[in-house]
Amino acid sequence: MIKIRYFARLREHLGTADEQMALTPEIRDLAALTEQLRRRGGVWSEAFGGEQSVMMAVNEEVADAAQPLRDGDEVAYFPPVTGG
Amino acid sequence: MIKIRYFARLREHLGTADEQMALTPEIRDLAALTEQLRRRGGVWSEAFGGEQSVMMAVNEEVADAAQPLRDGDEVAYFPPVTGG
Amino acid sequence: MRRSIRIQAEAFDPLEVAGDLHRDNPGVGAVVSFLGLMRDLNQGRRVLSMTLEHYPGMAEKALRRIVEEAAERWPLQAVSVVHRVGELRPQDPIVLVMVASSHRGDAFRACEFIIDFLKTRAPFWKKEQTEQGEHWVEARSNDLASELRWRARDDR
Amino acid sequence: MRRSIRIQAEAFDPLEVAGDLHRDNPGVGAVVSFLGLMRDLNQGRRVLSMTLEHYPGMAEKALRRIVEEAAERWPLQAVSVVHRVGELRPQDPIVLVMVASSHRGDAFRACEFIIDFLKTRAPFWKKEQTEQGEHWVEARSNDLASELRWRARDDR
Repeated sequence: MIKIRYFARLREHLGTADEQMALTPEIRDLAALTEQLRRRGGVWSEAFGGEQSVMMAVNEEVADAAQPLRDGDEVAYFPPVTGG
Repeated sequence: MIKIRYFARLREHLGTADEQMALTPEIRDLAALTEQLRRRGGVWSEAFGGEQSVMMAVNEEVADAAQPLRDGDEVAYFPPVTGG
Repeated sequence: MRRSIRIQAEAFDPLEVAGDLHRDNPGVGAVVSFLGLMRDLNQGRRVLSMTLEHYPGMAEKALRRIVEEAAERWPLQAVSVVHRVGELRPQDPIVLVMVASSHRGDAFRACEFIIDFLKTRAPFWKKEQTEQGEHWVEARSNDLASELRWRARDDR
Repeated sequence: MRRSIRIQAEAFDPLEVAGDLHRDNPGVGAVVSFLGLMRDLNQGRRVLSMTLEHYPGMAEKALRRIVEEAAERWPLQAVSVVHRVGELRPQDPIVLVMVASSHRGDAFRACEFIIDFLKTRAPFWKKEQTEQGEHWVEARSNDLASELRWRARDDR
Protein backbone atom coordinates (compact mmCIF):
# COMPACT_ATOMS: atom_id res chain seq x y z
CA MET A 1 0.00 0.00 0.00
CA ILE A 2 1.01 3.56 -0.59
CA LYS A 3 -0.52 6.70 0.84
CA ILE A 4 -1.36 9.58 -1.49
CA ARG A 5 -1.96 13.09 -0.16
CA TYR A 6 -3.37 16.12 -1.95
CA PHE A 7 -2.91 19.73 -0.86
CA ALA A 8 -4.38 23.20 -1.34
CA ARG A 9 -6.23 23.86 -4.63
CA LEU A 10 -5.62 20.29 -5.75
CA ARG A 11 -7.18 18.88 -2.57
CA GLU A 12 -10.26 21.07 -3.03
CA HIS A 13 -10.56 20.30 -6.72
CA LEU A 14 -10.36 16.52 -6.17
CA GLY A 15 -12.53 16.66 -3.07
CA THR A 16 -10.10 14.44 -1.16
CA ALA A 17 -7.17 15.01 1.16
CA ASP A 18 -5.64 11.54 1.06
CA GLU A 19 -6.19 7.94 0.06
CA GLN A 20 -4.56 4.54 0.35
CA MET A 21 -3.76 2.57 -2.80
CA ALA A 22 -2.43 -0.92 -3.40
CA LEU A 23 0.92 -0.77 -5.20
CA THR A 24 0.61 -2.91 -8.35
CA PRO A 25 3.60 -3.89 -10.53
CA GLU A 26 2.51 -1.42 -13.22
CA ILE A 27 2.86 1.51 -10.82
CA ARG A 28 6.63 1.42 -10.75
CA ASP A 29 7.21 5.18 -10.67
CA LEU A 30 5.51 8.54 -10.18
CA ALA A 31 4.83 8.89 -13.90
CA ALA A 32 2.83 5.64 -13.90
CA LEU A 33 0.91 6.58 -10.75
CA THR A 34 0.04 10.02 -12.12
CA GLU A 35 -1.19 8.46 -15.37
CA GLN A 36 -3.35 6.04 -13.42
CA LEU A 37 -4.92 8.90 -11.45
CA ARG A 38 -5.52 10.91 -14.62
CA ARG A 39 -7.44 7.99 -16.18
CA ARG A 40 -10.05 8.19 -13.44
CA GLY A 41 -11.59 10.94 -15.59
CA GLY A 42 -13.61 14.00 -14.49
CA VAL A 43 -11.80 16.20 -11.98
CA TRP A 44 -8.87 13.75 -12.01
CA SER A 45 -8.16 14.17 -15.68
CA GLU A 46 -8.53 17.94 -15.22
CA ALA A 47 -6.10 17.98 -12.28
CA PHE A 48 -3.49 15.75 -13.89
CA GLY A 49 -4.12 16.67 -17.53
CA GLY A 50 -1.23 19.07 -17.59
CA GLU A 51 -3.12 22.36 -17.76
CA GLN A 52 -1.95 23.46 -14.33
CA SER A 53 1.44 22.59 -12.99
CA VAL A 54 1.51 20.00 -10.23
CA MET A 55 4.45 19.37 -7.90
CA MET A 56 5.13 15.91 -6.49
CA ALA A 57 6.86 14.63 -3.38
CA VAL A 58 7.73 11.14 -2.16
CA ASN A 59 8.30 10.68 1.55
CA GLU A 60 8.35 14.45 2.10
CA GLU A 61 11.01 15.14 -0.53
CA VAL A 62 10.26 16.87 -3.85
CA ALA A 63 10.45 14.25 -6.61
CA ASP A 64 10.13 14.07 -10.39
CA ALA A 65 8.19 11.70 -12.65
CA ALA A 66 11.04 9.16 -12.83
CA GLN A 67 11.02 8.61 -9.04
CA PRO A 68 10.48 4.85 -8.38
CA LEU A 69 7.78 3.89 -5.86
CA ARG A 70 8.05 1.32 -3.08
CA ASP A 71 5.52 -0.20 -0.75
CA GLY A 72 4.87 2.08 2.22
CA ASP A 73 5.79 5.28 0.37
CA GLU A 74 3.90 8.50 1.04
CA VAL A 75 3.25 10.33 -2.20
CA ALA A 76 2.02 13.93 -2.30
CA TYR A 77 0.62 16.07 -5.12
CA PHE A 78 0.31 19.83 -4.74
CA PRO A 79 0.33 23.15 -6.64
CA PRO A 80 3.45 25.34 -6.81
CA VAL A 81 4.11 26.65 -3.31
CA THR A 82 3.19 30.18 -2.21
CA GLY A 83 4.39 30.52 1.38
CA GLY A 84 6.57 33.18 2.95
CA MET B 1 36.61 83.95 11.55
CA ILE B 2 36.22 80.27 10.84
CA LYS B 3 35.80 77.45 13.32
CA ILE B 4 37.98 74.35 13.00
CA ARG B 5 37.02 71.07 14.69
CA TYR B 6 39.10 67.91 15.17
CA PHE B 7 37.70 64.47 15.92
CA ALA B 8 38.75 61.07 17.26
CA ARG B 9 42.42 60.11 16.88
CA LEU B 10 43.20 63.46 15.28
CA ARG B 11 41.69 65.37 18.20
CA GLU B 12 43.75 63.34 20.68
CA HIS B 13 46.93 63.65 18.64
CA LEU B 14 46.63 67.41 18.31
CA GLY B 15 45.43 67.85 21.90
CA THR B 16 42.62 70.15 20.79
CA ALA B 17 38.97 69.68 19.88
CA ASP B 18 38.37 73.01 18.16
CA GLU B 19 39.74 76.48 17.55
CA GLN B 20 38.75 79.77 15.97
CA MET B 21 40.91 81.26 13.23
CA ALA B 22 40.81 84.55 11.35
CA LEU B 23 40.26 83.95 7.65
CA THR B 24 43.10 85.70 5.76
CA PRO B 25 43.10 86.19 1.97
CA GLU B 26 45.76 83.45 1.60
CA ILE B 27 43.43 80.82 3.10
CA ARG B 28 41.14 80.70 0.11
CA ASP B 29 40.47 76.96 0.18
CA LEU B 30 40.86 73.80 2.27
CA ALA B 31 44.22 73.00 0.67
CA ALA B 32 45.65 76.34 1.84
CA LEU B 33 44.21 75.95 5.35
CA THR B 34 45.60 72.43 5.68
CA GLU B 35 49.04 73.63 4.53
CA GLN B 36 48.95 76.43 7.11
CA LEU B 37 48.10 73.95 9.89
CA ARG B 38 50.87 71.58 8.76
CA ARG B 39 53.45 74.39 8.99
CA ARG B 40 52.81 74.72 12.71
CA GLY B 41 55.28 71.81 13.03
CA GLY B 42 55.38 69.06 15.70
CA VAL B 43 52.17 67.10 16.00
CA TRP B 44 50.63 69.37 13.34
CA SER B 45 53.08 68.38 10.65
CA GLU B 46 52.68 64.74 11.72
CA ALA B 47 48.88 64.94 11.52
CA PHE B 48 48.76 66.77 8.19
CA GLY B 49 51.96 65.43 6.68
CA GLY B 50 50.14 62.83 4.63
CA GLU B 51 51.18 59.68 6.50
CA GLN B 52 47.67 58.98 7.71
CA SER B 53 44.63 59.79 5.69
CA VAL B 54 42.54 62.70 6.91
CA MET B 55 38.98 63.44 5.85
CA MET B 56 37.65 66.99 5.70
CA ALA B 57 34.23 68.57 5.98
CA VAL B 58 32.95 72.13 5.54
CA ASN B 59 29.66 73.03 7.21
CA GLU B 60 28.98 69.37 7.98
CA GLU B 61 29.44 68.18 4.40
CA VAL B 62 32.40 66.09 3.27
CA ALA B 63 34.68 68.29 1.16
CA ASP B 64 37.89 67.99 -0.83
CA ALA B 65 41.01 70.17 -0.92
CA ALA B 66 39.62 72.46 -3.63
CA GLN B 67 36.66 73.53 -1.45
CA PRO B 68 36.70 77.36 -1.11
CA LEU B 69 36.37 78.83 2.40
CA ARG B 70 34.16 81.70 3.48
CA ASP B 71 33.91 83.68 6.67
CA GLY B 72 31.78 81.83 9.24
CA ASP B 73 32.50 78.37 7.83
CA GLU B 74 32.86 75.40 10.15
CA VAL B 75 35.74 73.19 8.99
CA ALA B 76 36.32 69.69 10.38
CA TYR B 77 39.26 67.30 10.12
CA PHE B 78 38.88 63.64 11.08
CA PRO B 79 40.17 60.11 10.37
CA PRO B 80 38.29 57.73 8.06
CA VAL B 81 35.01 56.84 9.77
CA THR B 82 34.47 53.57 11.62
CA GLY B 83 30.87 53.61 12.84
CA GLY B 84 28.13 51.07 12.36
CA MET C 1 25.44 26.91 14.57
CA ARG C 2 22.23 27.36 16.54
CA ARG C 3 19.10 26.49 14.61
CA SER C 4 15.49 27.07 15.40
CA ILE C 5 12.69 26.23 12.99
CA ARG C 6 9.07 26.65 14.01
CA ILE C 7 5.83 26.27 12.12
CA GLN C 8 2.86 27.35 14.14
CA ALA C 9 -0.73 28.50 14.03
CA GLU C 10 -0.20 30.87 16.95
CA ALA C 11 0.81 34.46 16.23
CA PHE C 12 4.47 35.15 16.97
CA ASP C 13 6.18 38.24 18.18
CA PRO C 14 9.15 39.01 15.89
CA LEU C 15 10.58 41.01 18.73
CA GLU C 16 10.94 38.03 21.03
CA VAL C 17 12.53 35.84 18.39
CA ALA C 18 15.17 38.50 17.75
CA GLY C 19 16.18 38.61 21.38
CA ASP C 20 16.82 34.88 21.54
CA LEU C 21 19.18 34.87 18.61
CA HIS C 22 22.22 36.78 19.78
CA ARG C 23 21.83 36.73 23.55
CA ASP C 24 24.88 35.14 25.22
CA ASN C 25 26.66 34.95 21.88
CA PRO C 26 29.25 37.75 21.97
CA GLY C 27 30.91 36.66 18.72
CA VAL C 28 27.84 37.76 16.77
CA GLY C 29 28.46 41.09 15.06
CA ALA C 30 25.55 41.19 12.62
CA VAL C 31 21.95 40.08 12.69
CA VAL C 32 19.94 40.41 9.49
CA SER C 33 16.27 39.64 9.56
CA PHE C 34 13.45 39.41 7.09
CA LEU C 35 9.88 39.78 8.26
CA GLY C 36 7.10 39.01 5.81
CA LEU C 37 3.77 40.61 6.69
CA MET C 38 0.31 40.11 5.34
CA ARG C 39 -0.73 43.05 3.16
CA ASP C 40 -4.31 44.27 2.86
CA LEU C 41 -3.97 44.60 -0.91
CA ASN C 42 -2.67 42.03 -3.40
CA GLN C 43 -2.68 42.64 -7.15
CA GLY C 44 -5.26 45.37 -6.74
CA ARG C 45 -7.68 43.33 -4.64
CA ARG C 46 -8.48 44.20 -1.03
CA VAL C 47 -7.70 41.17 1.09
CA LEU C 48 -9.74 40.65 4.26
CA SER C 49 -8.00 37.56 5.59
CA MET C 50 -5.77 34.71 4.51
CA THR C 51 -5.52 31.01 5.25
CA LEU C 52 -2.13 29.35 5.14
CA GLU C 53 -2.10 25.61 4.52
CA HIS C 54 1.05 23.51 4.81
CA TYR C 55 2.26 19.93 4.46
CA PRO C 56 3.14 19.01 8.06
CA GLY C 57 6.42 17.15 8.26
CA MET C 58 7.59 18.06 4.79
CA ALA C 59 7.41 21.79 5.56
CA GLU C 60 9.77 21.43 8.55
CA LYS C 61 12.07 19.17 6.55
CA ALA C 62 12.22 21.61 3.62
CA LEU C 63 13.03 24.53 5.94
CA ARG C 64 15.74 22.52 7.72
CA ARG C 65 17.34 21.66 4.40
CA ILE C 66 17.31 25.28 3.19
CA VAL C 67 18.90 26.42 6.47
CA GLU C 68 21.58 23.72 6.22
CA GLU C 69 22.36 24.77 2.68
CA ALA C 70 22.77 28.38 3.81
CA ALA C 71 25.05 27.26 6.65
CA GLU C 72 27.25 25.41 4.17
CA ARG C 73 27.58 28.47 1.96
CA TRP C 74 28.28 31.12 4.61
CA PRO C 75 29.76 31.09 8.13
CA LEU C 76 26.71 31.59 10.35
CA GLN C 77 26.29 31.57 14.09
CA ALA C 78 22.55 31.24 14.45
CA VAL C 79 19.49 30.97 12.23
CA SER C 80 15.86 31.19 13.23
CA VAL C 81 12.87 30.66 10.96
CA VAL C 82 9.28 31.00 12.14
CA HIS C 83 6.36 30.48 9.74
CA ARG C 84 2.69 30.93 10.50
CA VAL C 85 -0.06 28.62 9.28
CA GLY C 86 -3.83 28.91 9.66
CA GLU C 87 -5.87 32.11 9.67
CA LEU C 88 -4.15 35.48 9.24
CA ARG C 89 -5.29 39.10 9.14
CA PRO C 90 -3.67 42.08 7.36
CA GLN C 91 -0.49 43.23 9.13
CA ASP C 92 0.00 39.82 10.77
CA PRO C 93 3.57 38.50 10.54
CA ILE C 94 3.66 35.51 8.17
CA VAL C 95 7.31 34.55 8.28
CA LEU C 96 10.45 35.65 10.09
CA VAL C 97 13.94 34.66 8.96
CA MET C 98 16.76 35.81 11.21
CA VAL C 99 20.44 35.14 10.64
CA ALA C 100 23.35 35.92 12.97
CA SER C 101 26.95 35.98 11.79
CA SER C 102 30.24 37.67 12.62
CA HIS C 103 30.05 39.86 9.52
CA ARG C 104 27.20 41.61 7.80
CA GLY C 105 27.78 40.48 4.22
CA ASP C 106 27.36 36.81 5.14
CA ALA C 107 24.25 37.56 7.20
CA PHE C 108 22.60 39.55 4.38
CA ARG C 109 23.37 36.90 1.78
CA ALA C 110 22.19 33.98 3.92
CA CYS C 111 18.98 35.69 5.03
CA GLU C 112 17.91 36.50 1.47
CA PHE C 113 18.93 33.02 0.27
CA ILE C 114 16.71 31.39 2.91
CA ILE C 115 13.61 33.46 2.14
CA ASP C 116 14.12 33.09 -1.62
CA PHE C 117 14.25 29.29 -1.36
CA LEU C 118 11.45 29.16 1.19
CA LYS C 119 9.23 30.92 -1.37
CA THR C 120 9.82 28.25 -4.04
CA ARG C 121 10.59 25.06 -2.09
CA ALA C 122 8.73 24.97 1.21
CA PRO C 123 5.20 23.44 0.97
CA PHE C 124 2.96 26.29 2.12
CA TRP C 125 -0.05 27.60 0.21
CA LYS C 126 -1.97 30.83 0.65
CA LYS C 127 -5.67 31.29 0.12
CA GLU C 128 -7.00 34.84 0.17
CA GLN C 129 -10.44 35.93 1.31
CA THR C 130 -11.56 39.08 -0.50
CA GLU C 131 -14.89 40.90 -0.84
CA GLN C 132 -15.33 39.06 -4.14
CA GLY C 133 -14.85 35.63 -2.55
CA GLU C 134 -11.83 33.47 -1.88
CA HIS C 135 -9.10 32.14 -4.15
CA TRP C 136 -5.74 30.39 -4.00
CA VAL C 137 -2.75 32.66 -4.53
CA GLU C 138 -0.84 31.86 -7.71
CA ALA C 139 2.90 31.19 -7.54
CA ARG C 140 4.88 34.18 -8.84
CA SER C 141 7.43 33.78 -11.59
CA ASN C 142 9.39 36.51 -9.77
CA ASP C 143 9.98 34.13 -6.91
CA LEU C 144 11.36 31.47 -9.20
CA ALA C 145 13.67 34.06 -10.76
CA SER C 146 14.91 35.02 -7.28
CA GLU C 147 15.77 31.41 -6.53
CA LEU C 148 17.51 30.91 -9.86
CA ARG C 149 19.78 33.89 -9.19
CA TRP C 150 21.55 31.88 -6.49
CA ARG C 151 22.55 29.17 -8.94
CA ALA C 152 24.09 31.62 -11.37
CA ARG C 153 26.37 33.22 -8.83
CA ASP C 154 28.77 32.29 -6.08
CA ASP C 155 28.51 34.61 -3.10
CA ARG C 156 30.67 32.71 -0.68
CA MET D 1 7.95 57.48 3.30
CA ARG D 2 8.27 57.52 7.06
CA ARG D 3 11.75 58.35 8.31
CA SER D 4 13.26 58.11 11.75
CA ILE D 5 16.92 58.82 12.45
CA ARG D 6 18.21 58.76 16.00
CA ILE D 7 21.71 59.11 17.43
CA GLN D 8 21.79 58.49 21.14
CA ALA D 9 23.96 57.56 24.09
CA GLU D 10 21.16 55.55 25.67
CA ALA D 11 20.89 51.85 24.91
CA PHE D 12 18.07 51.04 22.53
CA ASP D 13 15.86 48.02 22.26
CA PRO D 14 15.87 46.80 18.65
CA LEU D 15 12.63 45.08 19.42
CA GLU D 16 10.75 48.28 20.12
CA VAL D 17 12.06 50.00 17.02
CA ALA D 18 10.82 47.12 14.89
CA GLY D 19 7.31 47.41 16.22
CA ASP D 20 7.04 51.08 15.32
CA LEU D 21 7.97 50.55 11.71
CA HIS D 22 5.09 48.61 10.23
CA ARG D 23 2.32 49.17 12.75
CA ASP D 24 -0.74 50.76 11.09
CA ASN D 25 0.86 50.40 7.67
CA PRO D 26 -0.95 47.48 6.01
CA GLY D 27 0.75 48.03 2.64
CA VAL D 28 4.08 46.89 4.09
CA GLY D 29 4.83 43.34 3.00
CA ALA D 30 8.51 43.11 3.90
CA VAL D 31 10.69 44.46 6.68
CA VAL D 32 14.44 43.84 6.44
CA SER D 33 16.63 44.86 9.31
CA PHE D 34 20.31 44.95 10.09
CA LEU D 35 21.47 44.96 13.67
CA GLY D 36 25.15 45.60 14.34
CA LEU D 37 26.34 44.33 17.72
CA MET D 38 29.53 44.90 19.65
CA ARG D 39 31.68 41.76 19.54
CA ASP D 40 33.99 40.74 22.38
CA LEU D 41 36.80 39.93 19.93
CA ASN D 42 38.17 42.07 17.12
CA GLN D 43 41.13 41.00 14.98
CA GLY D 44 42.17 38.49 17.63
CA ARG D 45 42.08 40.94 20.55
CA ARG D 46 39.64 40.61 23.43
CA VAL D 47 37.65 43.83 23.67
CA LEU D 48 36.37 44.88 27.08
CA SER D 49 34.47 47.99 26.08
CA MET D 50 34.17 50.53 23.31
CA THR D 51 33.68 54.28 23.05
CA LEU D 52 31.84 55.67 20.07
CA GLU D 53 32.55 59.29 19.19
CA HIS D 54 30.57 61.22 16.58
CA TYR D 55 30.37 64.64 14.95
CA PRO D 56 27.03 65.94 16.23
CA GLY D 57 25.01 67.61 13.51
CA MET D 58 27.02 66.18 10.65
CA ALA D 59 26.28 62.58 11.71
CA GLU D 60 22.51 63.18 11.55
CA LYS D 61 22.88 65.02 8.26
CA ALA D 62 24.96 62.21 6.73
CA LEU D 63 22.44 59.57 7.82
CA ARG D 64 19.53 61.61 6.45
CA ARG D 65 21.27 61.93 3.12
CA ILE D 66 22.00 58.20 2.89
CA VAL D 67 18.37 57.39 3.71
CA GLU D 68 17.14 59.84 1.06
CA GLU D 69 19.43 58.29 -1.51
CA ALA D 70 18.05 54.83 -0.71
CA ALA D 71 14.49 56.16 -0.99
CA GLU D 72 15.27 57.54 -4.44
CA ARG D 73 16.63 54.20 -5.61
CA TRP D 74 13.93 51.88 -4.27
CA PRO D 75 10.22 52.26 -3.40
CA LEU D 76 10.25 52.24 0.41
CA GLN D 77 7.50 52.78 2.94
CA ALA D 78 9.50 53.38 6.10
CA VAL D 79 13.12 53.57 7.21
CA SER D 80 14.48 53.71 10.71
CA VAL D 81 18.13 54.15 11.69
CA VAL D 82 19.32 54.19 15.30
CA HIS D 83 23.01 54.60 16.14
CA ARG D 84 24.57 54.48 19.58
CA VAL D 85 27.35 56.79 20.76
CA GLY D 86 29.29 56.79 24.03
CA GLU D 87 30.29 53.75 26.07
CA LEU D 88 29.38 50.26 24.89
CA ARG D 89 29.91 46.73 26.20
CA PRO D 90 30.14 43.45 24.26
CA GLN D 91 26.75 42.33 22.89
CA ASP D 92 25.39 45.88 23.03
CA PRO D 93 23.51 46.93 19.89
CA ILE D 94 25.54 49.59 18.03
CA VAL D 95 23.34 50.31 15.07
CA LEU D 96 19.96 49.25 13.75
CA VAL D 97 18.83 49.86 10.18
CA MET D 98 15.28 48.83 9.41
CA VAL D 99 13.54 49.17 6.04
CA ALA D 100 9.90 48.50 5.20
CA SER D 101 8.69 48.05 1.65
CA SER D 102 5.95 46.30 -0.28
CA HIS D 103 8.39 43.74 -1.66
CA ARG D 104 11.35 41.96 -0.19
CA GLY D 105 13.95 42.57 -2.90
CA ASP D 106 13.70 46.34 -2.50
CA ALA D 107 13.87 46.07 1.29
CA PHE D 108 16.98 43.85 1.21
CA ARG D 109 18.76 46.09 -1.28
CA ALA D 110 17.95 49.33 0.54
CA CYS D 111 18.89 48.00 3.98
CA GLU D 112 22.32 46.81 2.85
CA PHE D 113 22.87 50.03 0.88
CA ILE D 114 22.21 52.13 3.98
CA ILE D 115 24.53 50.19 6.28
CA ASP D 116 27.27 50.05 3.61
CA PHE D 117 27.21 53.83 3.17
CA LEU D 118 26.88 54.47 6.88
CA LYS D 119 30.12 52.55 7.38
CA THR D 120 32.07 54.79 5.00
CA ARG D 121 30.25 58.15 5.10
CA ALA D 122 28.77 58.80 8.51
CA PRO D 123 31.15 60.52 10.99
CA PHE D 124 31.39 57.98 13.82
CA TRP D 125 34.65 56.64 15.29
CA LYS D 126 35.23 53.63 17.49
CA LYS D 127 37.84 53.34 20.20
CA GLU D 128 38.35 49.93 21.75
CA GLN D 129 39.45 49.20 25.30
CA THR D 130 41.36 45.92 25.52
CA GLU D 131 43.49 44.29 28.21
CA GLN D 132 46.51 45.73 26.37
CA GLY D 133 45.18 49.29 26.51
CA GLU D 134 43.00 51.33 24.21
CA HIS D 135 43.26 52.19 20.52
CA TRP D 136 41.23 53.71 17.71
CA VAL D 137 39.71 51.21 15.32
CA GLU D 138 41.16 51.48 11.81
CA ALA D 139 38.85 51.89 8.81
CA ARG D 140 38.52 48.65 6.86
CA SER D 141 39.20 48.50 3.15
CA ASN D 142 36.38 45.91 3.02
CA ASP D 143 33.90 48.60 3.93
CA LEU D 144 35.09 50.85 1.15
CA ALA D 145 34.79 47.95 -1.28
CA SER D 146 31.20 47.36 -0.09
CA GLU D 147 30.32 50.96 -0.79
CA LEU D 148 31.96 50.94 -4.21
CA ARG D 149 29.88 47.92 -5.25
CA TRP D 150 26.81 50.16 -5.33
CA ARG D 151 28.32 52.46 -7.89
CA ALA D 152 29.18 49.64 -10.25
CA ARG D 153 25.65 48.25 -10.36
CA ASP D 154 22.10 49.36 -10.79
CA ASP D 155 19.74 47.51 -8.49
CA ARG D 156 16.64 49.55 -9.03
